[in-house]
Amino acid sequence: MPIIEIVFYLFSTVLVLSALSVITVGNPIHAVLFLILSFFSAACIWILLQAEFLAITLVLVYVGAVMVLFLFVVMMLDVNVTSVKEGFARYLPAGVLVALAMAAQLFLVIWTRGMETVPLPAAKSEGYSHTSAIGELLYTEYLYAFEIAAVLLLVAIIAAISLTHRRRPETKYQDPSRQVRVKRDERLRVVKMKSEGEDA
Amino acid sequence: MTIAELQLALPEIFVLSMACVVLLADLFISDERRGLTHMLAVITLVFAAILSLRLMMAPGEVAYAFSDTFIRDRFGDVLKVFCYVILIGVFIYAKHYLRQFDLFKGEFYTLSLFALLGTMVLISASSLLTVYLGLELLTLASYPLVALDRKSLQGSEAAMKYFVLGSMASGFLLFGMSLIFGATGSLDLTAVSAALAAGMGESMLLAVGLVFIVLGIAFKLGAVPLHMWVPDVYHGAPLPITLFLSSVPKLAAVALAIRLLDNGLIELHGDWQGMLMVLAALSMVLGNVVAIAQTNIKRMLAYSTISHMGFVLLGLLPATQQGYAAAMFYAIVYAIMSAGPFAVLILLSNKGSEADNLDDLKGLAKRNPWHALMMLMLMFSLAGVPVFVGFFAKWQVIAAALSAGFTWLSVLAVVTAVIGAFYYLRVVKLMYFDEPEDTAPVIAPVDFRAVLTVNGVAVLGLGIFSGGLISLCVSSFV
Amino acid sequence: MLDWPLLSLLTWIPIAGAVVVAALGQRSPEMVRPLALIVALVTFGLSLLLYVGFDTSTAQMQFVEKAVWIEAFNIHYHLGIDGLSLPLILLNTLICVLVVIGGWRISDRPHQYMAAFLMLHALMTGMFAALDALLFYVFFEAILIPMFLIIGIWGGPNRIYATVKFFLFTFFGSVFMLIALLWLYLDSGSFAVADLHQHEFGLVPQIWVFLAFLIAFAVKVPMWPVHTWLPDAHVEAPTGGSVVLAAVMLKIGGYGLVRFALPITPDAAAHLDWLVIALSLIAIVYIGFVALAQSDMKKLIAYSSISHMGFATLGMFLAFAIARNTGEMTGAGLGMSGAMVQMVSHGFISGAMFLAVGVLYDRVHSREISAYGGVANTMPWFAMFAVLFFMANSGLPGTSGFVGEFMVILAAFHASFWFAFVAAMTLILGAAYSLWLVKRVFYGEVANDNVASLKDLDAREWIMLTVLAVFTLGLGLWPYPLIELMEPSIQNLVEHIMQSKLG
Amino acid sequence: MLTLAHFISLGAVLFCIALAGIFLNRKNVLILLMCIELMLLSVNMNFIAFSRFLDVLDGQVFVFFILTVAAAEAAIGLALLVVLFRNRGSISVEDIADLKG
Amino acid sequence: MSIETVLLLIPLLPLVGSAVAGLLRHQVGRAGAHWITILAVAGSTALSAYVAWQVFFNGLPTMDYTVYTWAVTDGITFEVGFLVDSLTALMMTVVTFVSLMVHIYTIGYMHDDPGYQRFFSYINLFTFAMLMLVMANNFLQLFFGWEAVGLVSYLLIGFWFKKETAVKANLKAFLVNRVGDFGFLLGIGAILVYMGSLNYAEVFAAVPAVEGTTINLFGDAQWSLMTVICICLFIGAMGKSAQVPLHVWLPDSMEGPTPISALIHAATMVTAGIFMVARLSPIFETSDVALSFILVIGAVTALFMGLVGIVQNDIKRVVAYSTLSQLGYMTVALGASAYSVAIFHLMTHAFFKALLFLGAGSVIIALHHKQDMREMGGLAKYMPITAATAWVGSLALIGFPFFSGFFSKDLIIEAVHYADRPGAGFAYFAVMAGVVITALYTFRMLYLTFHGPTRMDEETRSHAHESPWVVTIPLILLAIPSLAIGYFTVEPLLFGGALSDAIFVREANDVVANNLAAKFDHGAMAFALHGFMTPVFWLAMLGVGISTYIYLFNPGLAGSLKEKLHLAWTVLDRKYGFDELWQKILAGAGLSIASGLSKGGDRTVIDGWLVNGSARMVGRMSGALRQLQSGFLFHYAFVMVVALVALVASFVLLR
Repeated sequence: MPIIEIVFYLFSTVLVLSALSVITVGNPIHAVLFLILSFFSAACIWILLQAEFLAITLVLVYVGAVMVLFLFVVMMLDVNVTSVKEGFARYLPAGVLVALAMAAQLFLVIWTRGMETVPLPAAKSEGYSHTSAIGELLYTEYLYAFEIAAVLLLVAIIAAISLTHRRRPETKYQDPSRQVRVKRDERLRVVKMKSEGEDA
Repeated sequence: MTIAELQLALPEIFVLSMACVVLLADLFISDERRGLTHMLAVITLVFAAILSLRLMMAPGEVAYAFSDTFIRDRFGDVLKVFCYVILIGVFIYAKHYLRQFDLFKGEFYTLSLFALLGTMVLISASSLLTVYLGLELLTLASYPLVALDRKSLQGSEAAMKYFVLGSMASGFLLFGMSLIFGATGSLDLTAVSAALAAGMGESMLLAVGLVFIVLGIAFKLGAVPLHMWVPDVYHGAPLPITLFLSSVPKLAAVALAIRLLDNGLIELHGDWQGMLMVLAALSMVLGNVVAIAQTNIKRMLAYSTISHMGFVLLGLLPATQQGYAAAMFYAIVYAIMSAGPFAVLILLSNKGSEADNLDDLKGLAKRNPWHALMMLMLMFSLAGVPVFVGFFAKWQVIAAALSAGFTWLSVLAVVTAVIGAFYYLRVVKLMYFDEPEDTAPVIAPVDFRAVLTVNGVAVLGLGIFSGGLISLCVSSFV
Repeated sequence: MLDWPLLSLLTWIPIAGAVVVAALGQRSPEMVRPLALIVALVTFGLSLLLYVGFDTSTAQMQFVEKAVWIEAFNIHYHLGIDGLSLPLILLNTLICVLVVIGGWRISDRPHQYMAAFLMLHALMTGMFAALDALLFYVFFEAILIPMFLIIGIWGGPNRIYATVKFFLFTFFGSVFMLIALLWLYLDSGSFAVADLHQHEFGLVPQIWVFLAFLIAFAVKVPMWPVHTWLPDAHVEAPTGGSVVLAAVMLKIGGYGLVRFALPITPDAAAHLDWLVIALSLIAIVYIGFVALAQSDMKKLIAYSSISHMGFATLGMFLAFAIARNTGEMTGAGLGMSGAMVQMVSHGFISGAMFLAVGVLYDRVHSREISAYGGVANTMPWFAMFAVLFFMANSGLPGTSGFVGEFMVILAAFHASFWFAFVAAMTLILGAAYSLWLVKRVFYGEVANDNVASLKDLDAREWIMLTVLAVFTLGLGLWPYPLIELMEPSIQNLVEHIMQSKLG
Repeated sequence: MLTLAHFISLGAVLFCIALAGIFLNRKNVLILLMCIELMLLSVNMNFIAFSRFLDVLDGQVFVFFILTVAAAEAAIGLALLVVLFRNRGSISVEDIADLKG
Repeated sequence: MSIETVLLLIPLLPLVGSAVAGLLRHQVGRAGAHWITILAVAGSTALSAYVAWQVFFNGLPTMDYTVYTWAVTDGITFEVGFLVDSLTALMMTVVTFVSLMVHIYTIGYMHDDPGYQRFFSYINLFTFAMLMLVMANNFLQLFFGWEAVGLVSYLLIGFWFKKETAVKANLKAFLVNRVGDFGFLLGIGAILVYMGSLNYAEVFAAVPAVEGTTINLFGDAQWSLMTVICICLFIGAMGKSAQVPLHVWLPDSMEGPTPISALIHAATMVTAGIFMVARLSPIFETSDVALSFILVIGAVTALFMGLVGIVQNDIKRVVAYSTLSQLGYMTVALGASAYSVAIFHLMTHAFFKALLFLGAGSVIIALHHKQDMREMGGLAKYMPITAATAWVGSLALIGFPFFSGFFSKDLIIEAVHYADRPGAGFAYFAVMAGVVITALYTFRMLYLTFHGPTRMDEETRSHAHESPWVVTIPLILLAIPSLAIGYFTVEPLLFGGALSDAIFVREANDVVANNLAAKFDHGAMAFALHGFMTPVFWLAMLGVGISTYIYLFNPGLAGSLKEKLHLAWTVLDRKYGFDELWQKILAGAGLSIASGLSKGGDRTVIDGWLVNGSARMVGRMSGALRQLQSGFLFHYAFVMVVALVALVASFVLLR
């Protein structure tokens, strides 16, 4: 079979597996790494689809920035590794069932309604650059959208700052208004935990 | 892009630049003089309103810009104007609260203004892309607002739930868009609907895509079964934010629905009508029934919102101009009606503790007859009792549903309305028939009182003279 | 002078008055009562102008006012009266005056009390005058709000339950009418009552529309079995509230039937008249018995109201049965006017009886029959009035209570001997529960210290009871003027409902 | 040979995995955020595939914007996460259930 | 003064008097009250006399005219109007005269009663109502008067409203009357429906047209319309005129003051039923079935109520039961189509029974409101006038020749004798037996009260004396007609055709003209003398003898007889258990139905299950659905996804 298909199947297998492990592995750090892997393989598949620009962007922006941000947060919060998998199995059947149902239906649509017959179009001619094509679109047709995207990022900045920026992080200070405002359920938090007796 | 195109987008541009101005200015304003930010924001809205009114499109007039990703029509303009006006009220209500809970920070105003901008973009979006971006702008600005009080457990929990579910919903929406795009090969709504009209695209694929899109819309509206974020977010968010969420975003959601379903997917009307029917029925029933069991008034109002959104869906069902007008009318009226109760709650929350329990309303009629009267009118309006405007909203959407032949649905609607009346009456009962627990008189700043009065009188005035608003909405869809 | 927009004035003057009174209450409480009284009197005076200027020779709408309200839906602010609505409006304005006088002693938030009542009466006037279906509905529903507050704020111990029950019951009924009206609008393109009267549509939709109307108005009347809100509401409501409720609000249901259900869906009515007739007869007998078992005066009177309103509904629907059984129309009009007269007279009598109970309640603060006995010893004049009104309630000839029942029973005989037979049971039942109450409350030895210390009527109560007594007797001895007022409209109505719309 | 269906199915599978991830995860909100990223990825996959097979470039443009938005979303999401953690010292999904009923 | 004015004044005078005396009771004072009212009644008495004189002697033609239009609807005209003919005139005179007597008498009887003015107001009002009744020219007004007199009787029986027995009695009276009115109203309804009018004249004119009509009430059994109408109407009469089984209220009504027992429950109101039937003779004449019914009912009443009278000890009750039995006689006469005789007896009875009641009242005054005959006796020597008048009354009652009662009663018996319709035989026996009974209880009363040993305690006897003149005058004035009126009026009234303009009798039924006239061709004197030979007379004498033997010569016998005939005595003493029937069974059943419907129907089913039940159900639903909102993010997400899957499925799988 042609190389292109091998590549496709290879990477899509990796993609799917890594995606699966993202949601199954216990350790968030591993999860992030798997996510990176899946993004990477996705990028490769996109290149098959002649979306080089996006592929690169994906790797740069995501693997380079966003995922690092994720990692950073994980490290910062250092949630205990073991607890993550608890109770996973209990809900597995139902979850899997629904997910499979979803997938099955989508497949039914995808594989019976003509899509399976559409072949991969011929590659673009030599010297054709998607990057410039996209660039053109971006700065002509979708300029308006482009501006909005800019605003969006601005909002994200503001939001992130306003949420996390603390004036004097190191000093501990009281907040009277909050003490007054404290509610019953804030005073006391009920936590489920094993009793001494039965441990195993 | 030409100057003419920019002129079409003038309100958006104005709001954007002012938002940035507010953002910058706020950096240099000390906490004591935060009032300036407030003033600035309000002024922004006032001028934006004037602007939109001046540029208001005539009935039937439509203009596109930015290679058809942007649309200006009367519907959009009217909706925008109401967004500004309502937001002014929200700001003034909010100030009182923010001061007391020392949350009086610039972010509130900048973020709300950006959310407004998102709404505006959404309202005049004419391409799947702009729809998505507007929506995201709105939601991304709202998430941090919900967590405005960073130290509040409930606030952060609500924000996180809102965020996760919201992103999921936009994921749905996007997936649907991708399928639609795949079927029609275009992002431009007009082009999409043209393509569909031309019989392009495989029906099943479209249908599945439609399902995803409708669910995305349903989430924004907060319609059952995608409503579950609503009570928690309303409950967890600080009062002014709840107030905000129940006002502008609802208008945005209606715009979203109309833009996508009517401008874009009208050809699939047969498919989405059935879905909306189910959603409407579920929302009206569940919203009204569950609200009865609530003791926390914010949650109660959240559920009432759900039911009201069910009514809005009734208006969308028939996909007729009259129906859209009804839905639009309902949404606007709802935004106005729902603002008042939160305002009264803000009024009752004194330094430190939010008044979000039903019992906090006890004997309000004795503590402050005037505000009690306003609340009374708002409650009866929400319950859909004449002469208040809520009634006129209800009968219009019901008429719409009837005209589309959904008799049983209309019957269900009115029955749930009766059930719903019960918990609104309970509020009146608490205010008027019960004795107050603390008899301290309730006092509010002048501007607050003024707005609340306007708000209360509006539901009466708009009811008695509902002709104007109705014809305004009708004229938006010719 | 008669080119004033009288109906609008009648509707809006009290509303304006209510606003002023409510506003005034804070600053100068002493002004509240006189002002309210003036407003009520002015309104009553104006309503008399209606009577003067009314042309009794025609069934046409008179004093018509029309202005566009919601042009998008072709809805108008459209007022006008005919022989069916005028008497009820007069009744309403009169009762308004009495209620204001009756509420003179209210101490808790009197300004809101007066305002609520003025508002209530204004809305009812508007409702009786409305010629646009949606306008009618707006008034019809809006009435609930002041009443809800009146019972809820100034009511008895169990007022919350009562008032919520009252509100939801009525609300539940009326929403179906809303759907019916909207359906009619979509079908006929108009909300104007006149157009709907002429609008022709098929039997099946007619039946649905009719049932919708029936639910709405049956709750108001109230007809068995949707009557249980009434006793509770009456028992808990303050005296004024009970008076209005019995005297005017119950008439809304009957009025609605003759204004909407019958003329708009005559064929459905003809198909389902058996239902209404059966319910009415059940009401007359069943409720009569239930009234007999009451130990609470207000409850007893409330039940007697239900039973008497049974005559109103019976009389309205006899026309069809007559036409079917005899093939001719004689007696149809008799039943109809009997029904209308019954409604008006019941307004006076029940109002008077509730006032009477109020007189006792103000003094002893109990509505239990067992708390009284031998009242006639200490309050002879009051006893005289009471006996008069309870006799009227039991349909004594010479009092208004007789007229309506007499006519309806005669008409019932036209339809069937057995209708008349069952209806006539009220002669016995009505007398039984009315006079048994009189015996237990007014006759016998002085029962207890409360009764022993009773003071007889004061001037205020004298006025109220005398006015009502005059009307009760006057209407009983000479109903001619009233019937003359209604006759053309009634004949017109009967002819209208006898023409099938199925074509 | 490869057809459109292959790529779309890939997207679909990713989508379902993401969904499953969201409602299976009980312990760690962070995973939820990742699942959302996955979901967006699947959508991107669709868009790119479509735009390739239909030979319409707009799809790719859309993906470009989705990536932008996703980045912003991630930022805000993580910020919220931090706030949440500061308030409760835990990011376990089961623990954030004060608001209910 | 035109005759219309006169006729209008006759009822209005008492009405005004009543209003003044009642509403201005404090202003006019006691004397004022009785003067005003008495003058009013005197006025209308005089005017009635004038009218009667015009009618009987100046041949005033029958007047039938409308006073005012009550209502016009649906083509029917309801009017208030007067019909004045011989019958009306006669009744007016009797009513007003007896009423006047009672008014005067009352001054004495109610002398120290706190409700003095109220009483006069009431009896004046009664006079008005009764006059409206007898003067009516249509059924509406008839019914008005009918109920109005019922109202006043209600008020007057309960006049001493402190007395529990009194207020029980008046409630009972009103309700039992309502049962009658129930039938009466249905009759009126039938008349309006089938004859299209309520005006006597028009109705009578319409009778022949509908005579053959039949209606079916149950299934398809055809009933003669006229029979139904007549029986319905007569049920009304049974209520008012206390015919078995609707008689139970009359004895109890004796709880009221004696003057009204005389006026209302003996002389006038209770005879309204008789009057009504006579007035409507054209209708009743059309139904032999109805007449037989009337005949039998009357006979039963006449005989069995008389029997009860024997065992009564309360003097007023004896008179009351005698009234019942006399009403029975009148009814029998009606049943025999001898309407004029019935009216004749009505008149004579009005006088002598009023006399007897007032006499009894006089005795009661003397004994300070003791009414038990066992504590009387030998009163004749203390109160001669009363005793004498009582004798007159009694002789009239037993129908002793030449006394007014003789003529009327004898003729009734004769009429029944000649009547040939089902039940006549029984009726004849009943009335004959009744004669004995009447004599028996009448003289028992006389002896126990006025003669034989006195059984009063000392201080009562010490106060026993003749009543004041206001009491005795009426007695005397009533004694005169009781003695003589029969003799003078029997011929003109019955055979002179004085009533013929008012009463219609079918040729075949007309016993008066066909048979009695023959026995009467020698005039009243001869008839009276012949009366001594008739079996009726000897039967009466038999009764007199028995009671004389028992109660005058060996009083012990009564007791021993009571022992011997214990069963019979109990039955009579318990009044055949009619009271129990009404109170325990019917009223009791009604009340239990009432509470059953109230508790079971209204409170449990409708309110409990339907109304509050649905509210509860919604509440439960609310609580249950609420649990869905678990607060867990993954649940929410799960729901969203499930919704997604479901909707997609609805397209993918269901298409």
